[in-house]
Amino acid sequence: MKKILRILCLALCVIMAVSVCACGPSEKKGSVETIKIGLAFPMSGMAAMAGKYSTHGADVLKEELGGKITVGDKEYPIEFVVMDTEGSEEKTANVYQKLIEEEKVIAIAGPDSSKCMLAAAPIAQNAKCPAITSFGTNTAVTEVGDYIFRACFIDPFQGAVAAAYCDGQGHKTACIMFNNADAYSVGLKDAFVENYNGEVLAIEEYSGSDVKDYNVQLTKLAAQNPDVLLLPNLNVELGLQIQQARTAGLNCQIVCGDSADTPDVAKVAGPAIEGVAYVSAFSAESTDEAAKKFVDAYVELHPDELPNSNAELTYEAVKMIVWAIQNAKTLDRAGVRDALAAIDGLDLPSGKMTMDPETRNPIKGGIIMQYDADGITRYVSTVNP
Amino acid sequence: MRILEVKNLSIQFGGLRAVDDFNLSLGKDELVAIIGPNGAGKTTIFNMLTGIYRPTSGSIELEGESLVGLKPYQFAQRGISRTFQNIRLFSNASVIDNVKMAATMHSKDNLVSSLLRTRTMVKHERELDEKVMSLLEPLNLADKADLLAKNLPYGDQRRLELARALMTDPKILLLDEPVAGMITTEIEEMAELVVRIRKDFELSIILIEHHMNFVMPIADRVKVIDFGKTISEGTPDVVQKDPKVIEAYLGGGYQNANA
Amino acid sequence: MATILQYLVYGLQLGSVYALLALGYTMVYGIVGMINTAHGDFLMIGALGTYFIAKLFDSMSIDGTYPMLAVGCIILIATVMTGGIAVGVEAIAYRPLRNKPRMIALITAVGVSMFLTNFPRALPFIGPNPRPFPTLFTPKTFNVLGASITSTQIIMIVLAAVTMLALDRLVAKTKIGAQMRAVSMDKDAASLMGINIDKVISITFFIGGALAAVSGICYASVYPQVEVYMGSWLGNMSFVSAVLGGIGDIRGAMLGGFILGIAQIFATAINSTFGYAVGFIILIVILLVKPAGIMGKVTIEKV
Amino acid sequence: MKTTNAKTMHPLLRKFGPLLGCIVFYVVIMLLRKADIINGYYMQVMLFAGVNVLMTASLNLVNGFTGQFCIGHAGFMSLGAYGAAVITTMVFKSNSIPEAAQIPVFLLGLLCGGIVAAIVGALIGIPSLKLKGDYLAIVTLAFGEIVRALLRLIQPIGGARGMIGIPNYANFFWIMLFVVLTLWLLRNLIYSSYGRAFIAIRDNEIAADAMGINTTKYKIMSFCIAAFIAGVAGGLYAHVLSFIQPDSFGFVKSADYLVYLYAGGSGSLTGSVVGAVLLTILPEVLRFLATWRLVLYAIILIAVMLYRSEGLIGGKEVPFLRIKRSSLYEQPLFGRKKNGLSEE
Repeated sequence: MKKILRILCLALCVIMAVSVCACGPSEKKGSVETIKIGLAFPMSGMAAMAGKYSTHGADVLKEELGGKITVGDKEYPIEFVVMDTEGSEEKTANVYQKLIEEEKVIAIAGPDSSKCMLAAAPIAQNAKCPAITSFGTNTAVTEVGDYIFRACFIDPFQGAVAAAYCDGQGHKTACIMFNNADAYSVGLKDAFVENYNGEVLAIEEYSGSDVKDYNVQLTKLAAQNPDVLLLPNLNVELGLQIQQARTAGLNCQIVCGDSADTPDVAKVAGPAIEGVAYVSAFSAESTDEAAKKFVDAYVELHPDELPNSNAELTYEAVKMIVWAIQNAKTLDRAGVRDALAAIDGLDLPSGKMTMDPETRNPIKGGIIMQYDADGITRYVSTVNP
Repeated sequence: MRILEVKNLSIQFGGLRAVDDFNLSLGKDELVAIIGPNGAGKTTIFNMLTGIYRPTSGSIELEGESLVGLKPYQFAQRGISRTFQNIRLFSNASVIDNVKMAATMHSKDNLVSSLLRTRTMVKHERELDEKVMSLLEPLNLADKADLLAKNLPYGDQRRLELARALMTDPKILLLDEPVAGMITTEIEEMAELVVRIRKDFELSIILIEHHMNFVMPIADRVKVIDFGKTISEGTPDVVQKDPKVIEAYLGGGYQNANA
Repeated sequence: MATILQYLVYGLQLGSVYALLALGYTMVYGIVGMINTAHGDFLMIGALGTYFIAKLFDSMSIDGTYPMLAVGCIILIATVMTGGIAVGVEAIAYRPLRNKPRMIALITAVGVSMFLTNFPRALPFIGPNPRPFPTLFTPKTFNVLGASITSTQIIMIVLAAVTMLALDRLVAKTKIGAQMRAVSMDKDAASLMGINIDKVISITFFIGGALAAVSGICYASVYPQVEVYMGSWLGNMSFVSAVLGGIGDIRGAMLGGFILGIAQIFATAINSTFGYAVGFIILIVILLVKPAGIMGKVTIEKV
Repeated sequence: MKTTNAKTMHPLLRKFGPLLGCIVFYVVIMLLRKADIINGYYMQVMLFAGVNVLMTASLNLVNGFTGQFCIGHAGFMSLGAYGAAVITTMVFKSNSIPEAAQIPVFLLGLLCGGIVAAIVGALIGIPSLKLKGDYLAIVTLAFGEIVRALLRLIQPIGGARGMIGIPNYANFFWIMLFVVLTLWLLRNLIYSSYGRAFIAIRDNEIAADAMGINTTKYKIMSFCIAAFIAGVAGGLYAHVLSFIQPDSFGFVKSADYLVYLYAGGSGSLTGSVVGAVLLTILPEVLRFLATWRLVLYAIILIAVMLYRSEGLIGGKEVPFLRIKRSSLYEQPLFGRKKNGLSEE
């Protein structure tokens, strides 16, 4: 009996300690208020790599700002509050609540996946806190409400870009292998099938990214001998898929979504990466001033790696928030939201960006990039379907 | 009317005929002992009489109803209850719960009343508690009702098994070596207990035992099994004098024990 | 015909990974009686370890491949290291729970698994990035009746069979094998017979860990990508294989692994949409027909 | 100490004390929420903790009390979540029904979710007649995976994209109501002839059979009830998060519940509550560790299992979650100590 009581007391203490910790910072008062921006990304779990690149991308902006932000003629300290979503919807919802209610952030960037964003977006919407998903490509994300924005393409657009590119190259027949467990993959596949003018010869599926054996599906597709193979899949899978596709005798053009824009894909795929094209909004070798500056700053901070699309989109998302804070009429969440919706011609690494105030999706053109034999990406064409 | 009629009961494991042509006709209130050397097939007979093994051939009829092919719990529900040679208690439950668990099939409460713990259900529980306690009292277990079964001393565990078997309200009680591992005084106590139970509950009892000084005074009839076959049968006196039995099993052992 | 044969090769390839991993799983289960859910993570440690050791040997690499001697050294070091980690994990996390209900050890193993994946993930120089696995052998491709099979695949399949036979012999014929069998039957009695239980169990874990490392190297040789989460699901699949074959049975583990691999590949080949689910349905059906696994015998509890 | 209190307590107080406690707890929480001392974040963690308590307690019924080995419990949860969400978002469009009808629709959804899960639970119970231990575990694992794989393929409910726009009905009141109700019902069940049958099967199946307990029936019943509760918990989960997708209910989630169950102490409802609540809160408390968070969580988990291997609350129950036997003995049913006489 005593023991039970002791344990219950302990539990109570833990809960109390949490509450005290939590109440601490929110009661802090000061003459100059720190502006906080929340970053919700998966630092652990299967999607940890996306989280790593994302936070590294945000680091670039942090370095740029030097801890200060000037609004009007007043200088405020700025802080990025990073929290781990584990790539789980439940945890993302908790992170959003914590950032909004406890950290009192002015806006949130992330998470990177649609599924997590779909769980978190209603929270941000109810609390009237602007949130930008970096890589949540599902159309439904921004439809949750007027406080939800995105920095990336939507699935239908990306699929349409890929389809237009394939048509433009004169590819008459296509095959698709996609991950039926992943919303991004399904979304791209659907949009491609809808927009593609050629003939889709065969579609093969697999479930989950647990055991990376795609030999059977690819062998079956190779028998179709298509002009182009679409692999709208996750970056942890793509490297092996490209390799296995080549081994299975699929020597046609391979087209992927923007998830292929990750140096690790090229590393894993090795020589097989040559000629793989993907949809992108950004290229690391772009000569555009903003892009070059970003890549240089990134490499300086993280000398061992090159930025990928996660890093770039997170940088853009946070940059949008910073710009919105600077240009908001009132320095509160509603003001930031209005400013975000009014973004017009903001200079970002991927080019000048305008926010569609109706859909809260960025209006940007699609670029097709291609890997060369050394795994370096080259600009191919700009596609606007 | 014989309560249990077992005819030509046989079971085969692979090539081994573990029990061959076993016959038993048990009268009301009769106490039959089955004796035989280790591995003779005695427990196998019990396992067939309680549905754990399905006999290869033969019939088991309880008050005219054939039981072959039924599940063990159906044997128990029809009135054949048993104890186990290697004690099988519900070791993480208390003594009283062990006995209450055996009353599950007589429970009058349905799922809804149990979930809601209705007044009637509480009343039934209380009656059950009283019934169990009145059963534990004569078995000297009443003051240990709340101990966990696994913490009981060996003799108490044996008696608890007995209490549990009685709680199913059996017509026939099968006792599998009830005094194995006990010392002389305990054996005498157990013999008294078995006699008393038989009288109080008006039970027919079949028991397996090695201890002749336990079996002989209380059994009405004795059947001797060796290699699955019945080699002798009759009242204790007759069996004791049967030369085949003395040769096969009793040998010097019994005479020593008797001396 | 050629296609079916080709699928069979893929099935054997996947199956041999399951089988190699399941061998260690089933051995630990058979002797210690615990479900080591962290077993799949030993595979990851073996593969990741190989990657980093190969990096150290990089100066010896010519055209991205290593001389045979270097390959031998790399594999040996990685295998011994993983075996050592397995022994360490057993000593720290499992040994104190040896006489506790086995579910307790299972939950501890879940904790160990979580630690083994998250610790390297949090280390800055490892992190969550997938890495290309170095080419240890340059595979030769053979053509058999229209199906292509590489030397790596042949090595893996043969390795799984040879390992199975070696383990079977080890347990059946050697002195340490006799001790293992004694420990698996009754730890207390084995201890009374003068067997050093700790030592026997440590050796078992060493073998299990080393086998996991070997299967990790094999897996990464045919699916050349290493990352910290690569073992989580493979561990589950090897548990499934071991159970399918009759857990605790060495020959069963290999059989289970191959059957599972082939079943998954063929289910996918027939219909890739439902392939994943059908693989599991086959599993349930087999278990309903053979309730103690393919090689396992239904033990009738003595009453 | 405690027992004398209980004896001197007024019988009405003893009977309704726990209920009163719950109401007081609820009122206090809601007042603190109003005062914003408890913010939305704590509220949400508490909601998830409540759902996890339901899941762990129901898993306890199968694994802890009936002694079966289910490692695919999240499968039942997903069925309940989808069942309930389909009712509230597709059958009755939540935003087009009058407010007064929302709650009945929500409850109907939970009921349907529970029933769907229970039916499948009965189907899973059937192999348990033939399979034991690890073999049964593998079947439940496979079942969880099959459910997940099939949910991904059903396009009307969103397929892999998941279901969005599920109304946010499950507030603290409902979660707390269901937790209290479920714990009360489970307690009643465990201390009835049904519960005794479950425990008998766990402790010794052969003896249970020989004592006239239809083990088949009770095992299926145990799976069924647990699946029903898990289904309701899934329905609540869906209406807390307002978004569900098949992959949330994978093996990782099932493993979480196993961890909650055994770290709390199997065979004890108190243990389920403590395990689920503490281990839901722990990762949140450790947030300051950033990337090292789950490393420390793993170490804490291992340490708990090493130092309290019977679970935090192994084999004990708090007074409200156990029922004392008539009046003769004031002892816990599955307790360890008796006055003076200690464990041997």
